[in-house]
Amino acid sequence: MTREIMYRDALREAIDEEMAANPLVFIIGEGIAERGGSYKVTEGLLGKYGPKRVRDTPIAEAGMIGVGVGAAIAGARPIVEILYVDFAMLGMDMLVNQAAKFRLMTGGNGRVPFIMRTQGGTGGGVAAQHSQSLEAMFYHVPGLKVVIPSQPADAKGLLKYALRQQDPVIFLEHKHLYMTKGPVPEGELVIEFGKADIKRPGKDVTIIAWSNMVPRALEAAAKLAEEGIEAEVLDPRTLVPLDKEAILASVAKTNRVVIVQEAVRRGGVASDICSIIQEEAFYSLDAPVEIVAGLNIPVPFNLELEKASVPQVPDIIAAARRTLHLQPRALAAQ
Amino acid sequence: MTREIMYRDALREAIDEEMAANPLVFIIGEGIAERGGSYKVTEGLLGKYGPKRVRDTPIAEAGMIGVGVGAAIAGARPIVEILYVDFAMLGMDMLVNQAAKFRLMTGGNGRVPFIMRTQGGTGGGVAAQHSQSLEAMFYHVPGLKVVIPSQPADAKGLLKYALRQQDPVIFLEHKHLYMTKGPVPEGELVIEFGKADIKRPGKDVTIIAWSNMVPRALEAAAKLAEEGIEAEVLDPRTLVPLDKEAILASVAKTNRVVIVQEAVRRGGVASDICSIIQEEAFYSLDAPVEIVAGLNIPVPFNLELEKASVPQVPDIIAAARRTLHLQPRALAAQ
Amino acid sequence: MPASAKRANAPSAELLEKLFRTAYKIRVFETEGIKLYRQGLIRGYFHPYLGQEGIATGVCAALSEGDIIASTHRGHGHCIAWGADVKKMVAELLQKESGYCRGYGGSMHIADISKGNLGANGIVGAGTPLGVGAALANQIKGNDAVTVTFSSDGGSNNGTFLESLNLAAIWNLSYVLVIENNHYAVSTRIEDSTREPDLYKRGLAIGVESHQVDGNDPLAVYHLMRDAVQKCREGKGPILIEAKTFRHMGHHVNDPGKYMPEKELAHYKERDPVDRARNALTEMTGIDKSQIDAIEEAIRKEFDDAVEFSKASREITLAEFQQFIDSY
Amino acid sequence: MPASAKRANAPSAELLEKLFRTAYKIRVFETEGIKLYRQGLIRGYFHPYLGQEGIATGVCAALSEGDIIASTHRGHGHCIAWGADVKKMVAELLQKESGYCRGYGGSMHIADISKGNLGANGIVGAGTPLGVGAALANQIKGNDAVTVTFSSDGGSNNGTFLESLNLAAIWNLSYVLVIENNHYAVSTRIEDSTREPDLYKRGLAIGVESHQVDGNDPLAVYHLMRDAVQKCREGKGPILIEAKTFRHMGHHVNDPGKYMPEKELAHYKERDPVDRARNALTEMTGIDKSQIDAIEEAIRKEFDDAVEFSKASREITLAEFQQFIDSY
Ligand SMILES: Cc1ncc(C[n+]2csc(CCOP(=O)(O)OP(=O)(O)O)c2C)c(N)n1
Ligand SMILES: Cc1ncc(C[n+]2csc(CCOP(=O)(O)OP(=O)(O)O)c2C)c(N)n1
Ligand SMILES: [Mg+2]
Ligand SMILES: [Mg+2]
Repeated sequence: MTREIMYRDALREAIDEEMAANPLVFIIGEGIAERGGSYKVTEGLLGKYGPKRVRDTPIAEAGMIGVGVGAAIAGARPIVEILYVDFAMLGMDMLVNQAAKFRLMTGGNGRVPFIMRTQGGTGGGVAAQHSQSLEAMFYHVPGLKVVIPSQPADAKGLLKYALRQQDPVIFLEHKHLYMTKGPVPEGELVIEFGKADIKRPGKDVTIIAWSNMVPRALEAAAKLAEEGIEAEVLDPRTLVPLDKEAILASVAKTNRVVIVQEAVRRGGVASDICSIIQEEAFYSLDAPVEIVAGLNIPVPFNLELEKASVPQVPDIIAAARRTLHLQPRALAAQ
Repeated sequence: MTREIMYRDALREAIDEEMAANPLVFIIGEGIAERGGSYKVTEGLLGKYGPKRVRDTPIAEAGMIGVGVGAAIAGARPIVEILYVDFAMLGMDMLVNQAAKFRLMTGGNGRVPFIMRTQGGTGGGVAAQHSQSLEAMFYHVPGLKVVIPSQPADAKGLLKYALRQQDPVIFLEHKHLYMTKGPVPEGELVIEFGKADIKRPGKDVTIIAWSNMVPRALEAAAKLAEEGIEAEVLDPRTLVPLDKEAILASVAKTNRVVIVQEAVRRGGVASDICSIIQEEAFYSLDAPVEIVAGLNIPVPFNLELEKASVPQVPDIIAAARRTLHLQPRALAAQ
Repeated sequence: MPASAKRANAPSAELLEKLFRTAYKIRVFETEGIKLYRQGLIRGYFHPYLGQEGIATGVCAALSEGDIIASTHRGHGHCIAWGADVKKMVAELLQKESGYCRGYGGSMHIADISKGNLGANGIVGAGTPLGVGAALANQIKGNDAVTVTFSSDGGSNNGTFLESLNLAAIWNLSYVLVIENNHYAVSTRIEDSTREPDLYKRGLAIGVESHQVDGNDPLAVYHLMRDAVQKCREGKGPILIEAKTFRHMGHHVNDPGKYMPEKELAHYKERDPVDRARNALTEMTGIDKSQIDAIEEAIRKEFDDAVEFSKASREITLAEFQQFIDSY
Repeated sequence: MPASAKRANAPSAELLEKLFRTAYKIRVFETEGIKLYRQGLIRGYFHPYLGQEGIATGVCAALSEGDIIASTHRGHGHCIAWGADVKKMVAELLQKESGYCRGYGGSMHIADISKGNLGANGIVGAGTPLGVGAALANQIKGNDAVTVTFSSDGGSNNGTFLESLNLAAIWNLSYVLVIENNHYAVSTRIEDSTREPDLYKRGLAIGVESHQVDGNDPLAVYHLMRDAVQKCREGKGPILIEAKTFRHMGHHVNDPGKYMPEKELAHYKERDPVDRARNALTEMTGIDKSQIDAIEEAIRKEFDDAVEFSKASREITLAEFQQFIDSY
């Protein structure tokens, strides 16, 4: 049986089920216990699992992340919730220099089953320090897995998988997605890392998108369909590991690609996916890969400017049309 | 008149001249005063400018960087030396959320003439936490300038320019370069950001490289010349701003590109430059852009493995030959 | 030594009026600002300073032109106490071009560099290193300016508190760190965040002169701060001041603050810093009620004018935004 | 209360011998290791623990199986005191496959997770949050294990010192933070890094029971640590111990350490922790010189064997490396 539930409830189910199954799973974060978290993901868990396994922390992101990494090294299964991905910058040393490197530095003997859950993206005028999409920062660090679900079922299945594997995971949610609904099967749901999902099949152009860009890509695809253009929307779901095979298979079919990311254009994950496609599918491309991305500027407070600084549905449509040579290339957003 | 001096001496000249010219320039770091710095860049400056402007700090990278950013906002011209770029991860919040965003958040009224000097790259078994090349981390953050000189003259001219402009600069040196020599003109030398330098002209293939990959690219180009292949070696010198025009002009001439970076392949700056080239010069490419990069793994201690994990001259030669279809494409390092 | 023991002379009428004006202006700004928020005119975060007015008021009254302040996410009060133009503040909240940050910043980022206000901050604790840096800049410049960071109980758990205050100490910077201990970080009690809720002790541990004061008493804050400023100008900085206080409502406009015990809230409301500023003014100067009314009226009018001004202002255009991007 | 006042009973001969064996083994490892370095057999960083042996020796003697340690960039001593296999340590320094980290880690990263050694660390101060995390893991598991982080004076200036020790405190973790205050961070004096060189006060400021001890006295360290461990097991953690000590040479093998005042160095060398361990053993047990010689000889042989073993070991192949990458 499949129900429609919210993204945040799907996340809670994943945590709840894994906490029930494994006494080593615990969660720490700011306001996650008593208050149930700013996005209500952890609501009710304190009552169910008690203050030993569901803990509020002071405002100390570097410490929380570091302590989480240490706990993971010592064999527990921490979930550290960081309120905004922006604040993860405070704990970068622990992520980059400890969590990601420990396995290599110990010659493979040490493992770090650590999860940092956090959320990013623009949303309603929270301005430059609360609106970033920073997946590229983690993507570049060998040893970190980067998970970025766009739909409730993915969120649940991937978080459950994360809680069973052995490497540090950066689990990136999106502030706009928490209250979106989607079908989630009842019962056990575990989704392996590295498996892209075709959110809509098509043959004319491949649109690669993740997180909150997936609903926008789907909306664009629906509009394109009205013009007779069948866009395939591919959601990698995990950026590390990346399902290169699925991407290349789609490109082999469509010969045209649009990559959509909310993160700023310069040095984003889209660029890297583009580089892989041009490296491995150069001769099957009928047009340059189009990247639709955030502008190279911090996100402004003003709502109109905020909107202008990240990809909107018409931007995706225009890019898709360009790959089909139906629209001249304008200066790309960069 | 032009002399041959070492990279580290060129850096010191830049700091010395600007400190002499501007009483607001000062430098803080670990062991930079009494001891003259781990790489001797700041030797002699304490004696010349005194302990007010040349200060040793405790081991507190986040604090040092934050204090530097604050000093810049308040109108001074700090240079904060961070011993290894790896340690800059401790100060990422101050770089990403403060330095880079301040100008935007203040509507353009606030400026942050802050410089973080640091060094990266592999070198002699210093292992995973002291060997990273992290330019991509800064490159992705709008508001940060990223400067990465490969030769003494560039180091001097760019550092002097950095000390006169208004934005936060991440100034990335390389542990292998400090003792390399090169011609540096006597007297005033200021190099504007955003101007690539052709380190060797050629017409058959463009090799884009920076930092310690430039000497390797030049060595590769010399060997390729023996086979009759004329490689053009382009050093962007600053990654932000990036001299797109120079890159596209070179590509228009050669129709073939190799990008070399010491940083890990996944999500590196090379991917982004590749994405720009394929976006803007798609129809002039005769072969896929080749990326020669570090392996997607932390750098091991073992010297043979360390060497294997970053690009060597033969890797660059092979990639260039592949763009000329003189060598079959092997699995790229990724 | 308690602040009171140091009072060299009785407060002047001028000072008392200034304290009241400032505290009341903050009160009006926040109370009316919340209404604008509820009308949908303000978006994003809005963290009211209601209940904490005594601190910004007392601290800034002890500062002079040329001094510098750095603030928190709860920054309106500091901004006003530091003499900001209410018009430009409201315009910023309404994302208008005439705002302090031309609508790019919003509540959490209002700054006025030209006047030495380094701004509010969305990263809890970040104002401490930034403020220490500004103090360092002043030492490099060789002037006697004092820099103050307003921080929070939460902010003192950010590691840069230790790192940067320690730098201020070893360099004897002219710097005052004011910790507004309002007992909560959102819904988390200070007692759940540390075993030692007297936060000034963290300064003592690294050799920094540190004090505690009733943050709801603007005059006490002023006197302690005046001494701190003087010491700083004499090269005896840095100094830490922990000011105990309490919010009058939830963490932000949309937080009902149910976790705040009613009795405790009542206790602090009885010690309302705006009332205390008003009472001090009337009791110590004998000023009459009509004069107080006139002051209040003028301040309310100033706010109303600011709203009108802001509503009439335009927003940044996309073309201007593009220009900004091109220069970034 | 000074550690001595708590000594319930005189140290056993077994303990005294253990202390001496450990301290001497570290001394040999470092002295001989430096020779290998100078022969070019070891590359990268090598930070000798010479002069600080008393701390690791005393601390680890008070721990039991199941306990956990986390260490610093100067980690050989902790590793040995925690019972590491010298063979695998030397092999690691020689970048061999038979090393603790199969040659991937080197001096700054030797770890043995299976035995509860979370490893050395190239980031000064990083062991503190990692150790607190391990203590948290033990609390979650519900066992009574104690976790110890060896840290340094320099490490106590990293902000995570405050952040993570505070977490350990509010959660009453079974955790001991041992600060080895050797008065220097490379060439920078502790007095130039803080106004308050008694670092244990930083623990007091956040409500953590904190002590100071002569780090060159292995027995004093042991007794203090024994009490700390007991308190931790009773749920009265965390505890901070500052152990004062001094290096016998420069920061790393290639640092001549000229900045260390001769007189001060001589003072500490007179209080050599290895000599003190040896003297304690001979004086308190009456063991004769030949027995001491036999112990020393056996330890030296163990090291020589380790070198032989390591030299004969192979390095990781590129194919194995590729496999590792594919799984990473
Ligand atoms: C580094 C960081 N972590 C978390 C947050 C989210 N946050 C915003 S305000 C706040 C509570 C702040 O409490 P406190 O510092 O005591 O200041 P107060 O709100 O009481 O004035 C939190 C957790 C943030 N803005 N920055
Ligand atoms: C975060 C960080 N900053 C700087 C360094 C470079 N470094 C390595 S050891 C050292 C000095 C350490 O002094 P201390 O912490 O007192 O330990 P000790 O060497 O005295 O044992 C420094 C600065 C580092 N490894 N990590
Ligand atoms: Mg608070
Ligand atoms: Mg030391």
